Amino acid sequence: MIELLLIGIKVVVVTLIVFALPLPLTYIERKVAGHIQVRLGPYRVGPHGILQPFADMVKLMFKEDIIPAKADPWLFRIAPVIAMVPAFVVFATIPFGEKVTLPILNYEVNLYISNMDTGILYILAIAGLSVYGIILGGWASNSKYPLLGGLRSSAQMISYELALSFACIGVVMIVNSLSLVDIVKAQSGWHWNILYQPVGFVIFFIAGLAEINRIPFDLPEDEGTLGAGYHAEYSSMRFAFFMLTEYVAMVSMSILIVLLFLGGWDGPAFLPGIVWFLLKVAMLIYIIIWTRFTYPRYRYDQLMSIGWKILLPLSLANILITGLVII
Amino acid sequence: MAEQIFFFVFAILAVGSAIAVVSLRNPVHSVISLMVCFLQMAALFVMLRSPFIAVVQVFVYVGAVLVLFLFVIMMLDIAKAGMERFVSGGKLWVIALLGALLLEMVLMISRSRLSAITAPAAGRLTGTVREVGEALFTKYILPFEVVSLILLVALLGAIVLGRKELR
Amino acid sequence: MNRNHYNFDLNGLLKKVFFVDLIQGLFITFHYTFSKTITMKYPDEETWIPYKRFRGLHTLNKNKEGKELCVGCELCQKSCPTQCITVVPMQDTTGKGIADRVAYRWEINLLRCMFCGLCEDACPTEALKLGREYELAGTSMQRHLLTKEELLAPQAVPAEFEGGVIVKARLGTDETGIKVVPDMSVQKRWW
Amino acid sequence: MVPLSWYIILSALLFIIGTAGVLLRRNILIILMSLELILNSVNINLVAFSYFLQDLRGQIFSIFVITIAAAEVAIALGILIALVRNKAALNVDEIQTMKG
Repeated sequence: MIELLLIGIKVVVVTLIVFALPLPLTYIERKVAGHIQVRLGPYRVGPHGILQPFADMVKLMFKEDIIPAKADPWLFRIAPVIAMVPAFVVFATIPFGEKVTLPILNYEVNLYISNMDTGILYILAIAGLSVYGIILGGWASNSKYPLLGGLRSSAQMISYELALSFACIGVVMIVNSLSLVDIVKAQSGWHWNILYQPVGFVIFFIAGLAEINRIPFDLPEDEGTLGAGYHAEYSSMRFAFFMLTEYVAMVSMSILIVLLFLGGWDGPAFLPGIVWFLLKVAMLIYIIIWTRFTYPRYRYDQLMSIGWKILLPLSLANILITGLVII
Repeated sequence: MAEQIFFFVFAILAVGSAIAVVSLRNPVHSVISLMVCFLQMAALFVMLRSPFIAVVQVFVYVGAVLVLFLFVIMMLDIAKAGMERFVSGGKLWVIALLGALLLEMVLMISRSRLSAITAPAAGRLTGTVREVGEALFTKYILPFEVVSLILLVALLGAIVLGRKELR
Repeated sequence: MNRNHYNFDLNGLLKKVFFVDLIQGLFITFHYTFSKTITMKYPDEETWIPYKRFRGLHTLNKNKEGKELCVGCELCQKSCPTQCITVVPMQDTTGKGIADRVAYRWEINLLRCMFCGLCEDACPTEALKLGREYELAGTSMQRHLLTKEELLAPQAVPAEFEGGVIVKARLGTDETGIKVVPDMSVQKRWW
Repeated sequence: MVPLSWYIILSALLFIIGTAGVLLRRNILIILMSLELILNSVNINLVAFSYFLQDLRGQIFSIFVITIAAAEVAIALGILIALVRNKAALNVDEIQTMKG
């Protein structure tokens, strides 16, 4: 009984944290963007603009919710939810650390909701579902730019999911397990997978950027050619759901990279594991934001040729070489 | 008991969405219902202690096959194809036949010895990836290779068919 | 024959493989992240004082003895392309002007004014100047119909001040609109 | 505990629905989806028997079924696109080229 209760508490806590994360992330992203472009970023709401995300949230809540007249009303309403659910469901199997003992109750708690036997496969499968929200949102809007955005993202996600999964396989071959906890345990003591799988890391990072629609691969929401892309017709909270999804996807992708390649919660002992974990994730999020404001966007044919002609053969070669080395 | 409740939830959702798949006019709505149906099936696979199959189901069917369907639907003009009248009067015998078939199947199942097979208390099989993988790569290596060959052929076929002009 | 075409560019290949150019780009943006920002914190903390040539809100000047320079000649009214200036002269012997003719009414409709500066050019006594006040937005019509008394009041930026600097400022808001009050004592150059 | 027959009945139901879709609908996309439904109903059978009889073969074969279904969809959609490009028809009754 107490186990069930504990799982319930963990689900609630993780969901709340993940729900709240986009607020600071939008602020950080805008601040970093500002400073990279020699601006200040948000400054007026609160000291150094720290209350800006709350102001944005309130604004989004009270905006009018517009459904275009020719849109498919049912799909238009359900698409943001379909987009958001997979982004949250992924966290069911993500471990944030090993065991901790609660200080007062003296009870050991696992820092994950479930340690699935099929951990990585589950995450990749669920993450693949997030494309539905984008495609359906684009299609249901019944407008040309969102439709093009949806088409682009479906082609992009199918292409890059291959490279992403193949990059994982190298890690799985080394560790001999699909469970994320096992993968992190196998990396303890500085045996980080990035040292053994540098090519896999680079492929995973690039394909991950494409998978979560970040620059330089944010073709589905290309402002220059598509006018915001698949969510061009969305407003108010439905638009906020799409934004939320993107930031949560960014967080989960950073967490995945940390777990697979950067040793998870492994680190020098003077800090607890969870702190190392959070530090690494924060660093990766910063790098993702940093790349966004450094590189220009790729053209669509370039995106496709990078995915199919470079990343996919490279990841296959990586699997081959890993297999040879292991044998 | 809890398991039965879950079974009923998943089964009713699966049957309902399956009916929606064949009865909705708009192919995009059909694809969404099919997605719901497949997800319920994945949940049933988890209940049957085979998580690997469940994940493969989500990965391959929901994550790839249905996205392909959506992609093709969006590339085609479905506006005129969507408005078809599909149960014409002449098709009533099909429904009658299918009903008879279903009745027969249910009768057979209820009168068979299936109820004698009870669920194993603590099974040998846990459905882990390790077990499935070992079986696939030792005992069933030949079918596995044949399937991979079929996939390769399908890949080539799809590329050839998808080209602009057939030479 | 140019055989350069067939040369194998090992250096370029290595650069591509190890993302040298991309990483260089990252370091450039990283450098900018911690460089000084050029944004002016405009309404809250800083404001921009324009150069002398700036054409902002009109001001009516007085001479050193405190006498009105305006002689009510109506030249500004005649020269105004949008006819936003109204001048009504009157005779005055009390000596508040430099001559015995002063403006009884001198009104301007800022909503029609386009700040072309022709009135300033037309003024024979240099009584009319276009000053450096540019925060002219307001919530009521009255704010834009300025009379002689309001224009005679000295502006926040003195006419002889060179301008072209950022000064500290404070955001003062009243019911008619937003006013940024500059503090001329603390100045810094642009950038 | 859920008895085996329930799973079998569910799979029979889904099978019948899928067959109905193939027989009643004329839209080629819906027919393809109904075929997927039929294949999946068989998968439920395989996995259910695999669990209740504690035999791995059911799971292995459902993996094969899924793989073949994916290959089939890829080919079928390729044919579909070629078909629509040449004839602009999504209704199976209008496609009679092979009839001569």
